[in-house]
Amino acid sequence: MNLLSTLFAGLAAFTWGNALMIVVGGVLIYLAIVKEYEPVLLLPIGAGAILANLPLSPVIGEDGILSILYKAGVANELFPLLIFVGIGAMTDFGPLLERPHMLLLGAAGQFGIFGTLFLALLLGFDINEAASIGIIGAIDGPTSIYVSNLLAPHLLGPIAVVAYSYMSLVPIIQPPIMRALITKKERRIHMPYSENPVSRRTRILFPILVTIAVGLLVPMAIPLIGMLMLGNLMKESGVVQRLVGASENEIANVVTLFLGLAIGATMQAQVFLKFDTLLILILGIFAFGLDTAAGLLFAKFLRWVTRGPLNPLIGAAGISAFPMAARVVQKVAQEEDFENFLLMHAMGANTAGQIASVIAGGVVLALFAAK
Amino acid sequence: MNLLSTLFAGLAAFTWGNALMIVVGGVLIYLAIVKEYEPVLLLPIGAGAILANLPLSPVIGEDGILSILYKAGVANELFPLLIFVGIGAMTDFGPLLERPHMLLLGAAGQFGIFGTLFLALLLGFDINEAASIGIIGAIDGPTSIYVSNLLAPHLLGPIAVVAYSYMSLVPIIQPPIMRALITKKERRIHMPYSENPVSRRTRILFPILVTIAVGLLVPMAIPLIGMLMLGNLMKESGVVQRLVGASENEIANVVTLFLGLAIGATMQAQVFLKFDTLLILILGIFAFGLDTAAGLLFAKFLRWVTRGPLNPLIGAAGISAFPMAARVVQKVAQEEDFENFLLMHAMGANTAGQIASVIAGGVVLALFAAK
Amino acid sequence: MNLLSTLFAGLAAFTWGNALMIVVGGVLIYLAIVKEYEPVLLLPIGAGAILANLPLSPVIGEDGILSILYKAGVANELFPLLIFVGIGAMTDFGPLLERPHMLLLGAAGQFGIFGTLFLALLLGFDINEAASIGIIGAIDGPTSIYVSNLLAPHLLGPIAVVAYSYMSLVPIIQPPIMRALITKKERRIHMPYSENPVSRRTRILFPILVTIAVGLLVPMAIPLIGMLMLGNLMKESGVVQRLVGASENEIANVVTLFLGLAIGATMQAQVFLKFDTLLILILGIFAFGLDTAAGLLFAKFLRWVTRGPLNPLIGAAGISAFPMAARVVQKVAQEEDFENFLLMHAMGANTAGQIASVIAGGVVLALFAAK
Amino acid sequence: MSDLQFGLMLMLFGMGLVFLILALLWGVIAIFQQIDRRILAKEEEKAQMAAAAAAEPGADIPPDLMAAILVALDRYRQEAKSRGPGRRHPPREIEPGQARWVAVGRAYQLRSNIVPRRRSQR
Amino acid sequence: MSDLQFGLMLMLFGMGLVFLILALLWGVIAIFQQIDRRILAKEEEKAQMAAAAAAEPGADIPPDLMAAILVALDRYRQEAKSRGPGRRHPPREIEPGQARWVAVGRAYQLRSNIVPRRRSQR
Amino acid sequence: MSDLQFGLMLMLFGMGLVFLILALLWGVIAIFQQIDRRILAKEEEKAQMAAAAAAEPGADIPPDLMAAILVALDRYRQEAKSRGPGRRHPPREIEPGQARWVAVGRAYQLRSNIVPRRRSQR
Ligand code: NA
Ligand code: NA
Ligand code: NA
Repeated sequence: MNLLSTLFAGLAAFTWGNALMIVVGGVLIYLAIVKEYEPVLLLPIGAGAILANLPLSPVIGEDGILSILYKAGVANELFPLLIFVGIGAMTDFGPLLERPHMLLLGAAGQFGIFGTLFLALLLGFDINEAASIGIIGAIDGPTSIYVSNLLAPHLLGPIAVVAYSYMSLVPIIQPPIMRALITKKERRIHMPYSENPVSRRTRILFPILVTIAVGLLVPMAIPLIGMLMLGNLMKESGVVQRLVGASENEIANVVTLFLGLAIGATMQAQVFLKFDTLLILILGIFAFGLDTAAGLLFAKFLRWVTRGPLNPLIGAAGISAFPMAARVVQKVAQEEDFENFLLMHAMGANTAGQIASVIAGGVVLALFAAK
Repeated sequence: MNLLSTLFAGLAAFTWGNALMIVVGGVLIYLAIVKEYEPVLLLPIGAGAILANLPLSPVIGEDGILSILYKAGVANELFPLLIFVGIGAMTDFGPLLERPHMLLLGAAGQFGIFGTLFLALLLGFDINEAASIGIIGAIDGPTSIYVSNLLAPHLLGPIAVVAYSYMSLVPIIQPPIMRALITKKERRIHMPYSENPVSRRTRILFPILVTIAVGLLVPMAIPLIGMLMLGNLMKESGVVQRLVGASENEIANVVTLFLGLAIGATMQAQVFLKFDTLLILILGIFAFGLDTAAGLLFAKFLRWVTRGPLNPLIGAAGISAFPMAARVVQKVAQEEDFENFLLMHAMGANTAGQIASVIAGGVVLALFAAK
Repeated sequence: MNLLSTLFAGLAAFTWGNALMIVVGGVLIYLAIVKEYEPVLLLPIGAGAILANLPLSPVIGEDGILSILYKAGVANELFPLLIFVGIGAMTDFGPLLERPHMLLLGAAGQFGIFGTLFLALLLGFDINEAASIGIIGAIDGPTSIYVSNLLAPHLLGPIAVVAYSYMSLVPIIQPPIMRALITKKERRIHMPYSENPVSRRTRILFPILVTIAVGLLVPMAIPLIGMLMLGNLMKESGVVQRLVGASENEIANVVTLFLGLAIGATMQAQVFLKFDTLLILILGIFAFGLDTAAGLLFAKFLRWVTRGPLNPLIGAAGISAFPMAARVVQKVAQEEDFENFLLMHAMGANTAGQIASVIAGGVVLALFAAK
Repeated sequence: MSDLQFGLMLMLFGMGLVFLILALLWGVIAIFQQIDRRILAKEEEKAQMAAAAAAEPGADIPPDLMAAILVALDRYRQEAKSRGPGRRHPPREIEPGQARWVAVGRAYQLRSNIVPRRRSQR
Repeated sequence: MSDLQFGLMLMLFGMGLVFLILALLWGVIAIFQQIDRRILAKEEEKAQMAAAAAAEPGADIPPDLMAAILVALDRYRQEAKSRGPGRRHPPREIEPGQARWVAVGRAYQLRSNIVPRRRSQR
Repeated sequence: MSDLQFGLMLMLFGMGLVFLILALLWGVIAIFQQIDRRILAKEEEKAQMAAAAAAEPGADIPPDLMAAILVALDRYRQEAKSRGPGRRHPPREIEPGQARWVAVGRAYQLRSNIVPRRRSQR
């Protein structure tokens, strides 16, 4: 009977690819719930992947809810930028303002972006794809989504998934590299700590001047750095608590849910199940490792140059991945000497990494625009 | 003078129909405020109706605020689906998971949909309209809005109003039917209650598997069931409290306000003031009654089949209308025997009814697609 | 090298105008943070101005975030109307309902709109521009934005900035005018105060009837007055606390942030840096002064007519600018007689001014439509 | 019509309309006030009658207690009087922001009318 | 196919499908319940064995303390029994709204089953 | 330009630009730090002068109280010293999330520098 066959068209249209992607969605949800890997993003991504891979699913049709969310905030970059306002409102640049030379460690921690980009090129990805894969090395979700969506939107799904999954793996990925590259003796170095006074004026002027300086040099970075610093300005101003609250909570939560679902919806079997995705998974790990190694080696170099009491471990915090990376630095330092506390220096490097990641994202886009 | 006549064009354009609809809006607001019938929806609907029926009202023009809200979330079904995420996040399927056979009572409680559909056909509505009117029998606001907006958007106004108004009337509509169909002796039946262990694993897997199972069988139900179950998954996961909070509060409240206003705006005199609207009012009551009767009779039948201690009153909770219907069951049971507590069983049937309503909505859409 | 020149195209494209506008943005942020002048709006406006004036800024490009926000809520008037719902939910019309004759003072306090309009015409602005500038005299942010965006959207930036900045200057602008126009003896008049009973029924019916009455007479005012009164109705109903909370907090905060950023983005150098902007700055002060003077003189006239105990100072509260204007009245009265308390009367006149401002906005639009 | 002419007309008509509409609203509210007062008057009458009815069986109250009650009542009445006439509607919930001003204002205002009156009594 | 025919078919197929799908879900949940029970049984077994192992070194407890513990344990067991069989999963967080109903229901329900049983014991 | 060439250039230019911009920001912040320090130094000078001026009239304090104040002051100074030099800006509000880490870090860090120093003193 014709009716029945149309009725169960769903079962008929079900492919092995869909089944596999539903399993992948389930794995993401498992990682979110059981392993607690960035659950606020991986759970919606997993759910989106399942909903998008059910056969004939209306959620990804013309007027499907996930398509609406995608158009409303992913295609036009609105959602990652709004999340940046919230991140800025939650970030305390105090430790960085006390030790601004940490900014250099943040710069070093972005090498993974460019190294991975080059490796991806060698592996046969075209230049746009390679840059998008490289940007996983920003180790910053919204930046990865922002840049890859502009350069290679068809890779958005795997890149976002890799970016957020690996970010939770920082405590597993970094320590071996740290132990391999930094000697025991170096790991035991104590760093004197004295709080430098940072006035409210400086805290307020910092986000404004960073926006202007970066904006003048790299216009392509204005949306990213501008929104991050807008959030921070609102927080430090102390006069717009209502807006800060809205950015941190209402906007951040709602947008995170919508963003996760919309990204999950890009993981449709016919797009996701490619050899490229596997390569991206591998290149993602590579990017994280290269970032860490570059940060550590540059910190070693800085120590050699300055001859001051600088524990090279804090270089690992320059990758961004706030605040996981800073905690990993503290943990590895304490393994050698329980009374060694590097957390504040690591925090400085960590927020430097965040700013550097955003700038690096803008630089990549600018170089492409100048191509 | 030409200026004055243009100026008071509003008064000139005022019709008796507008006046009547403003009175209807006032009645809805009265029901919301004084009778407290689903105020969070009836108050905005009433307000929307008044604003849309003021002559020459710009709120329903091309770029009018109510038109914007309608396009933003009603025309594309976004709002009812977002509300479903919140409902899912607030629903506890525990009582149902403890007694899964209650699902059958939920199925029986949907008979009103199909019975009313048939009656509406006999009364001369075309098949799309009839199905939209029938879906009032889902006794679930977002499902009614979702389905009727797809099949017969011109009836959205009266259907949504009827669905939400009658939902508050469940404590008045159900008891007479319950007393008429269930004997005193039956109403006195005690049901043994022992909590079955429901593991966290089951609670988490339940929404995922329901989505996949229903999605494979009835693709048209994916948006409805998927969003409901997404909300429930987030709640049961326990790791994304921020998203659960956003779904239950921020999203649910804002969307409810916008949805109510936009639906109210569909109640324009020239569309609403028809004989059909009166018929829908009557058919709505009929749908509620038929649902209740079918639930009760099926519970009687189940008792006869199982010969176990099953109080047929709980069949009335299968209609959904959570949690009013379950409370009505408990109240009617206590009239006969103050020490008879059926609430947990009724809760199981009640959440079963909610799932069944959504599935029934999807089935109706699927059968139409297969037509 | 071509790459470098493209790379630093930003620096090359930087103009003196941009630099000046960035300074203007900085001044707005300074006023917001240090002077605390309406910070929730001036800070985002300032930030938006800076972001929009960085050379080649992508935030104001086709798909730039500030363009998206502008299209999403400024171009279609959505944001100011949503803010009105929140304002309505926060307004207590009790003092006005106790003394409804205060409404006349609210009417008088709108004279600045029309006087400024006429002056702007004389200064060479076209009629649409003149009306938009006049509407600064509504001394009500959303109304100014709503009307000027419909009549002369190219002036939205300066008008919004002037409206919000001067509103914080009410305590500086008004007292000299009050002292000049009202004699010492008059300023010492005590006004007897007895609370008149206002029933809940009246409080609930008031917003509904105002909407209907104003809507019938001035259809163009329906969106403004309708949203204001919707918020008030929800508040007074007492049954939809969730929606009231969402209007006052979630919606108001998020929309305020977005509105501020989007308005700031209209302040691009080539549009803003004109002689007209300077004129608008001056005309804005004039509008505020004329409003105050008209309110005071009308209050004097009322006292002469009624021969009752009416302190003409309360006329200054009729301009709206809630609740600053009412506080200014109280302060100036206490300068003469510490035991003179006019606050409740001033509050009545103040909320009357708010309603009158909205009505005046609608009247201006209606007269334009009837042109 | 020239811009200036239209502007002049805007001014006259506009201001006139604004006054007209607000005067109309005044009328509407005034009607409501009347209705409110009548309903309240009736309710009060009922309340007084009920109080009177309830007062009668007070005959069998011991004189000590009666005295205490009378003193308390007197104190209450004085307080109520000092609160000014007409305060009847229940205190409303306080919202953040302007409602605080309304509350403060109400308190100030009442003081403002009491203080001078007391003075004149001395 | 006429509208009426299609309507009739909608009714039959629709109701049938709804029942079918819900029956299927019932089956799925039932399987889960079985798995849950088996896992719980195993966990309980382990817990009992652990308890037994832990109980052995209790020999050196002074008799007074032992007596007190035994009384407490007995009281606990009675209480546990009166709570009905199978209550094992931890109390879940309470959400506003319906969850309150679920909680109230659970409490009522348990009472409902205890009261008659006790009666019949008398 | 081939993809590989462009990639290589991206790497060199990109990394260079990132370093350049961040070095520039370092410079900007360093300037701010200098300004902050000068202003703070001036403020402190003023505070000390004010304190000195305020200290003079302390001559008429009874000796018992004086002793108590001196002990308290001494204790405070020791505490202040152990807190490390330069702590001057007021404690800032704590946000959820990372700010907690910053606070914990600050506490740890200070301990870290105190403990070894004390040791070397012994
Ligand atoms: Na990074
Ligand atoms: Na139902
Ligand atoms: Na005004």
